[in-house]
Amino acid sequence: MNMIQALNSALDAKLAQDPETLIFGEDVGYFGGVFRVTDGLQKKHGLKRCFDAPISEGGIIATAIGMGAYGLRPIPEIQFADYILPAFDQLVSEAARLRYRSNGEFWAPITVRSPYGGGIFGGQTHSQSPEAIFAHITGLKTVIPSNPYDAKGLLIQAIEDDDPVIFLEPKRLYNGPFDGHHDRPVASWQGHPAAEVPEGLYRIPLGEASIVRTGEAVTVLAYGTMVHVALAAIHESDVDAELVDLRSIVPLDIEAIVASVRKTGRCVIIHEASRFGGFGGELSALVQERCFLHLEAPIERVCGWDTPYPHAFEWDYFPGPQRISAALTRVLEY
Amino acid sequence: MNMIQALNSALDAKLAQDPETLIFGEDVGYFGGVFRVTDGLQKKHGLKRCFDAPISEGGIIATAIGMGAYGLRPIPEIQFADYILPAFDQLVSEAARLRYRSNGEFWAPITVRSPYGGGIFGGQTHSQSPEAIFAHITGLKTVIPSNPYDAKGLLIQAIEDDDPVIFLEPKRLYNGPFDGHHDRPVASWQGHPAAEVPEGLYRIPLGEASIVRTGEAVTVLAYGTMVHVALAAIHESDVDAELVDLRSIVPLDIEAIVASVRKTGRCVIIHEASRFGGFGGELSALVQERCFLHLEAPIERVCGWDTPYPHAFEWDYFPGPQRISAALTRVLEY
Amino acid sequence: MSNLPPLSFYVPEPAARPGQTNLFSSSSMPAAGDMRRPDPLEAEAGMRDLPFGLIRVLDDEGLAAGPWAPQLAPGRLRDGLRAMVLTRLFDDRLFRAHRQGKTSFYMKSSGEEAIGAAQSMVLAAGDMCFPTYRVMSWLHARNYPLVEMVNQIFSNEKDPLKGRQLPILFSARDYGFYSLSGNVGSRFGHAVGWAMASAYKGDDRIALAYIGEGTTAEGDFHEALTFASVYHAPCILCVTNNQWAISSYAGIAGGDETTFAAKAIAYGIPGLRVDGNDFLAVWAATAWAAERARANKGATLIELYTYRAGGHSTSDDPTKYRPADEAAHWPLGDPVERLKKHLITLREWDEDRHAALSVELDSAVRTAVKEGESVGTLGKSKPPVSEMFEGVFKEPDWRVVEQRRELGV
Amino acid sequence: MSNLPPLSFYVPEPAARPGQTNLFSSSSMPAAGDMRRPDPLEAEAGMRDLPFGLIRVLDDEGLAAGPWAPQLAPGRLRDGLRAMVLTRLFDDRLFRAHRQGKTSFYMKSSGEEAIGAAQSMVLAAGDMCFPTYRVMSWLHARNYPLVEMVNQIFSNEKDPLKGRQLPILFSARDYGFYSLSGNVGSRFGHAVGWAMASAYKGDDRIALAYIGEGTTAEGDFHEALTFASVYHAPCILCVTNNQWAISSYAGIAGGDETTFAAKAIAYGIPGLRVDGNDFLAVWAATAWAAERARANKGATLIELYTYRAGGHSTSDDPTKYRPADEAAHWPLGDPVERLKKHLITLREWDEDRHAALSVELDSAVRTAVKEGESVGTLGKSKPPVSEMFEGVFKEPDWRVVEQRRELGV
Ligand SMILES: Cc1ncc(C[n+]2csc(CCOP(=O)(O)OP(=O)(O)O)c2C)c(N)n1
Ligand SMILES: Cc1ncc(C[n+]2csc(CCOP(=O)(O)OP(=O)(O)O)c2C)c(N)n1
Ligand SMILES: [Mg+2]
Ligand SMILES: [Mg+2]
Repeated sequence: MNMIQALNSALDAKLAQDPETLIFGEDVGYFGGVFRVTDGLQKKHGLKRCFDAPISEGGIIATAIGMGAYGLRPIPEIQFADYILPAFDQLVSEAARLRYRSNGEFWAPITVRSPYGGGIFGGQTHSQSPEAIFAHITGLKTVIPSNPYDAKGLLIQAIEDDDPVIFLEPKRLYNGPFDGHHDRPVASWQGHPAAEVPEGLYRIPLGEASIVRTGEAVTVLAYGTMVHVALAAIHESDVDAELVDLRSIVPLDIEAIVASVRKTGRCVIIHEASRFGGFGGELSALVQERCFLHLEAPIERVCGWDTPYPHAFEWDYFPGPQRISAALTRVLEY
Repeated sequence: MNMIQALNSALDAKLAQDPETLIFGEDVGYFGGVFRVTDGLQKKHGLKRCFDAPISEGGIIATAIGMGAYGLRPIPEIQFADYILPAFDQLVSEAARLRYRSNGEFWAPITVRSPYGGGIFGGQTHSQSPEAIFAHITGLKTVIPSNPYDAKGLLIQAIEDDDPVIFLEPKRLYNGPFDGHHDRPVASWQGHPAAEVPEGLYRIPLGEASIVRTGEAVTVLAYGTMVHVALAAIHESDVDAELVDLRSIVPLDIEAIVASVRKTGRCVIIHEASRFGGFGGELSALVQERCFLHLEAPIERVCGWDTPYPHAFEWDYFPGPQRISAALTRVLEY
Repeated sequence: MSNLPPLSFYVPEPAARPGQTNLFSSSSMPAAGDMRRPDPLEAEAGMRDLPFGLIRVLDDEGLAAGPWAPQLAPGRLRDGLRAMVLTRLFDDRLFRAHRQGKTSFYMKSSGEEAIGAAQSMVLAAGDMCFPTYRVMSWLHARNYPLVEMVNQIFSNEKDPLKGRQLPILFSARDYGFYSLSGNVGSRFGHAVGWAMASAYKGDDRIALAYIGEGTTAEGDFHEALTFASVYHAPCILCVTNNQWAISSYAGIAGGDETTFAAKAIAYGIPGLRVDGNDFLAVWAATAWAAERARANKGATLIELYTYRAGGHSTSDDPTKYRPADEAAHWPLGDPVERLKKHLITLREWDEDRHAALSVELDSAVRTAVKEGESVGTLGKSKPPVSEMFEGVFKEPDWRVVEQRRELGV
Repeated sequence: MSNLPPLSFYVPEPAARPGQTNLFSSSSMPAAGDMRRPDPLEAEAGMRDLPFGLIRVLDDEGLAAGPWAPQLAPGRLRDGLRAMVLTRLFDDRLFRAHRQGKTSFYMKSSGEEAIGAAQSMVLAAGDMCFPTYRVMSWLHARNYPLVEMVNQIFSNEKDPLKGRQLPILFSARDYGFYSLSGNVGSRFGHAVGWAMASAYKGDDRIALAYIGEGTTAEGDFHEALTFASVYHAPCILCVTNNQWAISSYAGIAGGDETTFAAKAIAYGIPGLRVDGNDFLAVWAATAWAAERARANKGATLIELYTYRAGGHSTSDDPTKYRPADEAAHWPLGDPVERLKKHLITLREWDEDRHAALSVELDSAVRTAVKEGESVGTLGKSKPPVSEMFEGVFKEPDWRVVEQRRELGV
């Protein structure tokens, strides 16, 4: 399965198994979503289990919270992560805080799915990576899969989680593992081990990173699309790097991170979002705090530049294999 | 002048000098604002220069952007920084991006004033410190004064700046410099050197930190209320710390930070906001990247805990002098 | 075009400021009993006059008039009166407790007690109210334990919300009272989602939500109404138009341009404009909307036309921005007095019984406050500090575990 | 209560899906000329019928009927026709350019060309339009240079927006065309602020903003209307109801419950519902609202009732979710054909001149595309990469200076 099919399969399995789950969002119903992730679900499970919502991200999240407080497990979709912002107050002031402030009388077990990230020539408002602003919000979990197998297992787990989860789908990975070489032929998931996705329900716990590649020379922290780009860079620069796919940034697998950096003594952090104030800062600070005496070189961050996402300069902005390789080299030669 | 008077004086001077400036926000008109910062301005400058707005933070910022595009310099107030969130999309997708995307045809020279921070028993939604989520947004400037003199000079500069500025006012400092000892008598600005505020216009450039205290042993980075708390902790722990008041976090005075840490070899970062994903992570990462070989101890962060702002536990949550002193000691004894 | 005068900028202003007198002349006040009462199952298209009227039942003589008169047993009326009197006494005492430093904050419902009381009684136990901070009479009508409320307001060790929330920002699930928060407006859409969920499950529970007239300007208001309209959500959406939003009069939210009830027309749902100081009118309109909602006819918007007789909160001094005697000129009177008069007119009540009730309730409030004080007041007692770290997530993650350890609690 | 049937969950559905036929029977279609035309300076309270009608001028015979007929000189009509034909030809060619990989994205205005064209002509040079991506006819009516548009769409070296923005998300200040962005709805309030600024300055400029019917569900819509209403902002707020929002029919935004024009009633401003495929009706309604705005009577909401004849964008295939022949059944015809017929009926136009016009405009488009191609198409040419780092702030800060250096541009 490609990632779209894996996500669809997760949703299908949950709708079948749990009558309290339901999906709504812009164009997710009859049409099946602009990226087809909900394709066929309305037809199979009925109009009331998967339906279109008004163009009102705030309203979508607000009603989802109310449904969650009633006892349902809504799975709203926000069409592009760039369009989560009109719902930001609902997510922060309400979803994230409801359990705490009501001392557990009410909570919002919602899973907000949203495609994010660049590499599709979508221009500024179809390409952004907003994970950092969610990571800072106490009470929100943020999950970012990097392959079909994880996507399904993490999505099922997120839906079953009793806290609000932002589930960011790297849209550039929907149809194939993208290694950052935008000028090469498009890869497909076909034949990729992580494209072996079982039917039915299975779960991957939130907060467990996955070691994509073990190595001794340097630890690379990445998530989403950048896992594949980092892997390409590691191969190309022929560095014995350990690649850690965080899979969820809240909860964060701090143990895996610390263990790896203590072993390698070096760390490179990669994300698509612009650098300043991005989640890489938190990762860098944590690593520095917990691995200070093990560090043999400065922790580097390879990220989008501190500009808005620029349409024509997508590939100049994108932290591609070349920039990652350069950072790996710098860190190793330090 | 106390900080309220200094801010009022800045607004008064700008309204008098520049007919393109105008103020609006919830309760800022006849009443003069819930913290009295706009007191008397409507009476003096007229109904149309300082007026009440609907309770609609999104609408306030949207109309301010439109006015800015027309050629005015609006100075909207958001009553509490906790209530900026409904306007977050307007700030991020519109104010911050208008100049870039239109190649300079339109821009939004707005200054969004808002009281922020805790220490007033305001509970969760009157106490938060949201600066980190603004710092990550390319195209927004974020200014945070720590005393009356700076507040006035920075506010005038922010208003005159041609880019959108988030101007966060530490509400706990409005009436006096608060050193974090909440159980001691309330201090007043009276007699404080920074309370000597000239009448009329003067400016402090954005992006220039202020060295509140020079020292050799450790660099302390702080802003807003925490400048005073840090100073108290430094005195009490009798450490020869250099205290840097950032004053604006975007633009950030990276030179001052790097120069200080290279000198001291140690760094403690302090903010009220919860730690994870907070602006301290960015500061830590920058210092580590640029001062790696100078660092003799891990950079520490002393921040609010990773919980929502808790009403009854305000002082347990607050990164007070004791926690800061402990961090200073740890860093020095490392 | 060029021979027109230039554009001029308009900023609305209230009828009167301190030192002036507001005679409320601009509000046209239909007489009690004058409004027609369509069948609650009728289509909205036939009701577009309702938002421009004012549903009133109690007339100046204390009699119930017209088709909206709800025909309540006197016992119910006395229950309502009791809830309203209790609310007022509780408010007064806790307001004073703030002056004495026993709490960080308080907000009164003065003048608006009929609203929560009547609606709490009309709705069923399984229904859910999505409150504002100004409908505590909802809880008083359902006999929420006073001492629990006091403990929350004092943020003491027995605070049912464990010290995590500002005073009076309650949550009381078992009393059909959804979790409040400091942000105004942001729960309005939760009510709609909750109601959709009830319909989705094929249950029979409906939701009722409140929003202040000032807060109708938030996008949340519109989004909630849009969803309610599109999905025929079984809910009652109430705007408490108490004329003021802190220092901003209703005109700053558009109240000079049309009625708040008229906003219903934008969504094709009925809009009722109701005398909010008239317990019977509030009751009747709510029952009408509830009947409609339960019959799968969807949402109703109710504007409750009232007056905030006190300050906005303990942080506010209303004489700074409105005439000190404005409440006295409010043409719709005091809700407690009006219901009391009605009961007396019906010969179901008298001054002696009223005085006795007040004494009884005041002593209940005193007892509760004493009990709360014995646990402790703000800063003198609080829940264990470990509670600060609980409930961020269902299960704590390593961050709060570590931080709790660091703080040593 | 317990003897009522349980609640049931309602989700609206369109009249027809692929394989079915939509005869648009539910839309009652008043005849051209039937609607009354109140004086534009009248109070809103007297106009609450207008949002439920439909202002139409051109009848089936191509004649202009009724009080709204704007009495335009034939030359103006021909200008309008030209802009509409140009828009359609340009759209067709650039849509094909996308299929050929010359651009990343394109969106057509098919069926909606009358809207931007007429309104662009009614408004003055100093006014400002706050567009959606579907009113490019505004620019064509003002003779925006085609080649600049092509360069922007190809994101090439001469792109006037320097490659920073998605194709067709233009900005053209000198043509009264505010900066577009991918987010729908978020500029609606800018128009209101811009208009308030004009009034504040005592200027005579007014603003006109567009929003899709689907996007009226956003909080931005309500917030903009609230501010427009409260401050009497001199602006015209237009809902282009083209029946679809990508795959969601207008009912998902509340269109089955009432008209979009009726939302005006919530704010006490006039709401006009207008045949958006009728150049003359759009013209007349816009002129009416502009007169009102310039006379300091504030804002008007106009629903432009039309049909999105093509797909949503180059990423969309509408046959997946609506009948392939739905456009053919649209009862209000094609705006180009209708204006053409009117001119022919007036004997101010004929088929030969029309054919010649098409040839002329098509060749102008071809030339512009060729010129754009000679600069370069997507990926083959782009502005200097240094442009990526410009314009974040007015003056670059150290971050972009350093990063530009790091990238070596
Ligand atoms: C989102 C948000 N914005 C602003 C505030 C500050 N605030 C608290 S109450 C209030 C006035 C509310 O007025 P209204 O809606 O009329 O309710 P009332 O107090 O009159 O019942 C304001 C502006 C807030 N709490 N939340
Ligand atoms: C805030 C936001 N949410 C969602 C989208 C995705 N989106 C782009 S166009 C569109 C449909 C808009 O429909 P409508 O408002 O009717 O305008 P139309 O395309 O029909 O002119 C959607 C949902 C977006 N661009 N912005
Ligand atoms: Mg009010
Ligand atoms: Mg549409």
